[in-house]
Amino acid sequence: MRTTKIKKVIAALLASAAALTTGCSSSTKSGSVGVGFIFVGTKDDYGYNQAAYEASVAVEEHFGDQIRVFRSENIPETSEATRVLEQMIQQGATILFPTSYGHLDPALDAAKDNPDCVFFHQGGLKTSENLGTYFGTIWESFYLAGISAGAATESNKLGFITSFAIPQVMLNINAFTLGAKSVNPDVTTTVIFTGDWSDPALQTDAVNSLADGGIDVIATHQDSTKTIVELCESKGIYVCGCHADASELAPTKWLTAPIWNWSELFIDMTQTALDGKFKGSIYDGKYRGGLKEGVVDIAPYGSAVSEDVRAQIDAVKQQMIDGTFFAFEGEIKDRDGNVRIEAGVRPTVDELETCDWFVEGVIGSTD
Amino acid sequence: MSGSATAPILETRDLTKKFGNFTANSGINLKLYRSSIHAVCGENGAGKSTMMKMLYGIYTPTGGEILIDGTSTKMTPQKAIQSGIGMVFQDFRLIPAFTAFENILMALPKDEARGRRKDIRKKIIEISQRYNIPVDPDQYVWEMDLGQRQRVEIVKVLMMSKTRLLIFDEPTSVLTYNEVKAFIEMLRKLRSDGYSIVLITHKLHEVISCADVISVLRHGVITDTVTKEQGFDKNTLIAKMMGEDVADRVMNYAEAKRSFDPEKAKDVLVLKDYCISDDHNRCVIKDINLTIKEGEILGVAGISGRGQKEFVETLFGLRAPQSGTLELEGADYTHKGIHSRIDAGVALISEDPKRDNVVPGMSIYEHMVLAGAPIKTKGLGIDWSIIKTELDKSTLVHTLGVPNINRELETLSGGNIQRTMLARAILKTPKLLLASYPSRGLDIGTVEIVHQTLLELKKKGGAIILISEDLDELFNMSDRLCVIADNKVYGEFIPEQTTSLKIGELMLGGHKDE
Amino acid sequence: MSKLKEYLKTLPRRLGKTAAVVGAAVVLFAVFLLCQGVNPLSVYANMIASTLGTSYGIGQVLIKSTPFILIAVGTCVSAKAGLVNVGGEGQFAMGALFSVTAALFIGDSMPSFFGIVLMMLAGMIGGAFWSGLAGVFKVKANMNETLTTLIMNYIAYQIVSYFVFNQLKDPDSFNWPQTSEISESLQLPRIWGKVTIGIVIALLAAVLIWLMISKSKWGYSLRVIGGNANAALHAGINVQKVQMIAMLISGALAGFAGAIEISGVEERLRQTTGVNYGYLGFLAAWMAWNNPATAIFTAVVIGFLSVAGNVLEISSALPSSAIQILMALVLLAILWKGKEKKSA
Amino acid sequence: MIIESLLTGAVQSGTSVLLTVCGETVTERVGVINLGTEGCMAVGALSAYIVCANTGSPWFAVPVACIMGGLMALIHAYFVISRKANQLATGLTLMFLGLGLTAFFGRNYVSVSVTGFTRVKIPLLSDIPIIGDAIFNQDPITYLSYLICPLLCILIYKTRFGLILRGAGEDENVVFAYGHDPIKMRYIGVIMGGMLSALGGAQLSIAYTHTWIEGMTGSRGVIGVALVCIAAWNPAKAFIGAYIFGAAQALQMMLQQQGLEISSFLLMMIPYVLVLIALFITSIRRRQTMPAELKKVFESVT
Repeated sequence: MRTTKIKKVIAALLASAAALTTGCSSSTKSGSVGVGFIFVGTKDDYGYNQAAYEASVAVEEHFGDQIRVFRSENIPETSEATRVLEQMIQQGATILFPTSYGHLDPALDAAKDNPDCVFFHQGGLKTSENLGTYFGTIWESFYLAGISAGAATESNKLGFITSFAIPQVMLNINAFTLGAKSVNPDVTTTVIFTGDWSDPALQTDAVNSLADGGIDVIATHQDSTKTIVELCESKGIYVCGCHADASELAPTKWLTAPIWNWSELFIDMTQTALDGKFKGSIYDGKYRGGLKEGVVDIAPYGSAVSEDVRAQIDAVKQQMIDGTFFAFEGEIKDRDGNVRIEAGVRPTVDELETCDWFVEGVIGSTD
Repeated sequence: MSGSATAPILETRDLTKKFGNFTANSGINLKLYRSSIHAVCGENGAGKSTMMKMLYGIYTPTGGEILIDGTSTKMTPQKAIQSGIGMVFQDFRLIPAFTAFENILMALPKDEARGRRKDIRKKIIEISQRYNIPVDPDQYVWEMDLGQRQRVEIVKVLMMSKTRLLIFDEPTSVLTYNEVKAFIEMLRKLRSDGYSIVLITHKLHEVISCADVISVLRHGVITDTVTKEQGFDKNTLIAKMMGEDVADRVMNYAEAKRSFDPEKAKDVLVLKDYCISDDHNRCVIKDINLTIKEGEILGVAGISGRGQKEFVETLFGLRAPQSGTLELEGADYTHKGIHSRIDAGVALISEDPKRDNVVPGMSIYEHMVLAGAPIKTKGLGIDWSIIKTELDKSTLVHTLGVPNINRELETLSGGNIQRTMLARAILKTPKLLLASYPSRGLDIGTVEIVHQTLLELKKKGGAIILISEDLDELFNMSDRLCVIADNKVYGEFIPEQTTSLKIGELMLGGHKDE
Repeated sequence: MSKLKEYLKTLPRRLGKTAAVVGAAVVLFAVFLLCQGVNPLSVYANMIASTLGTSYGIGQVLIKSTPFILIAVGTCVSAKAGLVNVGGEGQFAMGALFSVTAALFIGDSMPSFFGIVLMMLAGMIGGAFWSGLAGVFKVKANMNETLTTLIMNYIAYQIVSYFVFNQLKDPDSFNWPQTSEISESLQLPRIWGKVTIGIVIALLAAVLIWLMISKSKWGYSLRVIGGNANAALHAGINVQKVQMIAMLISGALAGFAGAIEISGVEERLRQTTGVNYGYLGFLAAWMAWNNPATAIFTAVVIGFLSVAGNVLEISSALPSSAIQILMALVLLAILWKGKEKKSA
Repeated sequence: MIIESLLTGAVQSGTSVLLTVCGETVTERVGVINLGTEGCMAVGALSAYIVCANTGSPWFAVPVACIMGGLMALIHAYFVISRKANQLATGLTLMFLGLGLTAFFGRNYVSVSVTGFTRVKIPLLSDIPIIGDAIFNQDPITYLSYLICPLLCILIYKTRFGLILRGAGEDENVVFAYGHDPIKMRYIGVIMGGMLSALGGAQLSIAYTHTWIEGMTGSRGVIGVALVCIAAWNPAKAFIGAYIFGAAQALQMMLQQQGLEISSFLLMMIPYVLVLIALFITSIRRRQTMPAELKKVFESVT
């Protein structure tokens, strides 16, 4: 008797589940186009992911009812990313933004199986039929920040706190150091890898340790740099932030920070895809936007940056926008003295973004 | 001298306890008075523990009532403590990781524990001096032997100022011959100070000298209550405890002993300059030189905790000796593992089967193949059905009264676990049996079966090392005797040529200062 | 026999109880969703529909459950020997590292079958090596295996990172820290959609282990040790040896899971491959009171929750932490049942 | 100089771990293991941060953090004591729950700044060479931790309450037989553990880094559980493991700062390898200090 009762319950449950399922799938068939974003970290990380997230909000606001936005955060750079992209596609997404470099291969897998969808991958160097990549030349901003650091230092010792020695990071360290050396040839940059993108306690340890080493300017490539900025202010160390303007946390020691401005780009990419014009557009391939396109910039200067230095940086920035100056134009040697970039050569995107070496003046392990 | 005129401190009326269909106690009527020693005697399984647990409020009776000072009371341990009932448990309620002092402090009721620690310590010393119960307050319980632990337990109960009734559960099972004497002395002193004492025991002969009242418990019922004035007759009481059938049988130990001829028998175990250390790497017994022959029983006497455990463990291979050699039938086994010793025919009856042998969740037959019955394999698996039928056919399993082999061993009583372990050890007719306290905690009937089984093994040529504190047992069973005391092995002695007094003195040799 | 009957008779009632508690957790989470302004019914329906309602979803659940099953069963083996192995995480990572190294070394040089077998073996060796270390610490230095395996997880993560950033870095991935893709001949054959034979292997392994524990002579000694190590010692069982072997098997299974993940799912090793799989597998085992058969079920539940969780996030627009909260609530509900009292 | 900064690093990054170790010590002393300290820590870190951000008072944040951590531990206590659920599995689940809840409710606080506690220099004492600055130029929660360790020792070893607490972790039957309530003692022990872990979390968020970000506890709670064994279940020894761990984290940064070009991954192993070594040293002494009821947790595996 008991079993029949249970059978009934199960049947009822199944029936209701089926009803809900059909009800739900009908709701997904609304006319709007799905746009999916996946982030490697949390969208509130006060850094890399938040920059991309804010752009996704901008996209949502710009297109309104025309689109439906799906977001998924903390997606590891493994086949999990493929799955989440595919789950989004099943929910109706046709335009997808995998926003971390490591999402590239998983996204390529998903792109292969879903030829009708368009993928915009952030930072990748591989493309496919329906997957284009975009990125910002954030190293330009790091170069500019480097100038401010080189001008500010008295000990000629700069510090750089980051997580792992990946190409993007190493490129930025090089740019930062080159920028500093352009105004102060004697500087060195000591790099500390914390093994984490946003562990505040490790960041604190790193700042303390750099301070002990007599370093008087610290730059970072981390998400959530609040801890570092605040601590630098209290320790009397100049600081370059990252991803966000945090000048109010360090009123006297703030220099500047490389920042992202993805919104315009994201809206334009989405529009291109919505219009069905992805093929052959500038985004079908490897698109790189920089200071000129407004994709990257630097945060407002802090009071610690003197008028002279501001003028100097602004001048370099203008040259970069005009294309008359290119930070990585050769000849550039690595710290072992090998010529990495021949004199007068401006390296390609691929050459730059595969950086696995440090320029002269960088102290730190390359792995 | 039995508290005549006064009202009883505690009285039970038709106390009954049932576990499911099984009646453990029924119609228990007891009256416990001031300044009297009331012994409750019975075999194991007679229902003594159940009765005592009801008195202390651990079990709730299914029938009858308990009256304290004439008022019916629903007992709980807290209530018992408040009413002045103190209990000295058989498996002491002590925390090994604590010192004696800490254990006592924890046990004291809140108002009594509030005093200054110095005063409490002083009181401990006072009590231990008054009743001659030596206790070192700062010694950790894990460092103590069973006798010392019992003394802590007793001091603990006496420390509670309300205590006026003490219940002892099998108190002498952990004590040696000489310690029992001191214990009885202490009981007398307690009685003269007005305490009421309940002794629960199966060792009738030990309490007969001091008891005021003896009740006999059999099959959960009090069959007889005799007062001192009426006069105790040991044999009648034993007969009442065990039932007529068993009491009539008299073991013939002497006959079994004659079967052993030291001249003809081969050496089984030879120890040369053997030194044994304990867990803390201290030498506990040194320079042992012993030989045990086929068909011989070597009795080892000694106060518990003098290295017997380490001695047996080293012989069995659980522990490496500090130095010296061990030979089994002429081959050097000093550094061989347990497994090869078992293969060579060594078996062990542990002093604590619950700790050393019982695997929770496993049935009796699953235990039997552990170092006992051979494992029959079927493919890669074990053929349990063959093992079960073989066990069913075994006469040994039946004579020893091993319960249904499908039951989980964990759920059996201590006595039944002991029987099962004995059956397991004897099943494959070991060449050398190490028997640690094989009859501890067993009733007379079972003890006799154990002895018979051992003697049978002896007849078949098995050598036995019998470790025991019971001098009667040792004198009856052993062909030769030795004593562990003072980090040495004394002996050997031929039982017929020595006296229990001499052995008892030797046993004490190790701690004259106490 | 009567045990089985008893088990079957009480099964519906016990399952019903669990279902009721899990239901309570689901309702609790629904309230949470409501507070966040999300319609729980549509979210739940969507979760179920897109995981159990489509063959793709079911396939994904199976794929996701595969490593959990293997790690859970491995945890059971060591637990039966009285050892708490929390090191599935590190053993998985080392298995993945060893197998990917083997795969990159083998390349196309041999027939697919042998290549895959070698790769799996390498994974098992990797996992067994890592758990074996903990086993040696336990046996030789009496170090608590729970703590050593736990700490060694972190060390394994750093080792994997080191190799991924250095020797094994893929030359074709523009210096991005990941290994090269393994050769196509070394990828596990697919049986249904994206599902590879990995799940079949995992289930087979689970059944084999279950048989081994409950039926074999070795499994018997294992259970004796787990029940009372002292008793095993007294029975002449070489406790240290059996525990060591159990630890090796346990690690080998976790390493095996790593190899299957590389060969069947990921096709390359990254820093974050399989992060948290070890802990989830451990949870699956301990929720099942280390019964390999039940552990399969709990592992699949965790696999389902992982896959359905992403749908939850996508369709509710809540942060991903909502998945973690839901998963923890459901797991607590399963745990709420506590240990079933044995009828003594 | 190097020794000074190592010491400072040890105390600074070790304090949160130290408090967790103390908390877990109390928990394990009553015979319960809580692998979920990480979750309690995270909850403590976040709730302290929220209170601090909204009221501006770190002193008000501390008790709130403790209460919230205690509530988390209460979940553990209820499951493992009253429901007899498996301790290891429940603890692990609690860790996920704590991390999930804090990530969820903390997401609006990532960009918020707080004043929190700052380092307070104690005159004279902080001038002691080498150790002065490391020990006596710290934040108030660190000073609190200097008090908590000895107080815990007194509570556990010198009071009758502590005796019964430890008794519950050694043999609950004995404790029960003398009219105490082992269940109550266990609840108290587990909740105290959660509160102390949460205090450790609060130190991390409002005293040490002045930041909230999800996952900021970074496995410190998990390591804390391992360090209890190294401290031999004695709060007086808790600082050894915790400060070694803290010093190792500082050391790893220092070596990089010194320009030592060893792979950072190998350097990041240092703290864990050191913990392993410390465990090795304490284990070979074979001291039987693990509470007996806790041993049962590891033994009753099926």
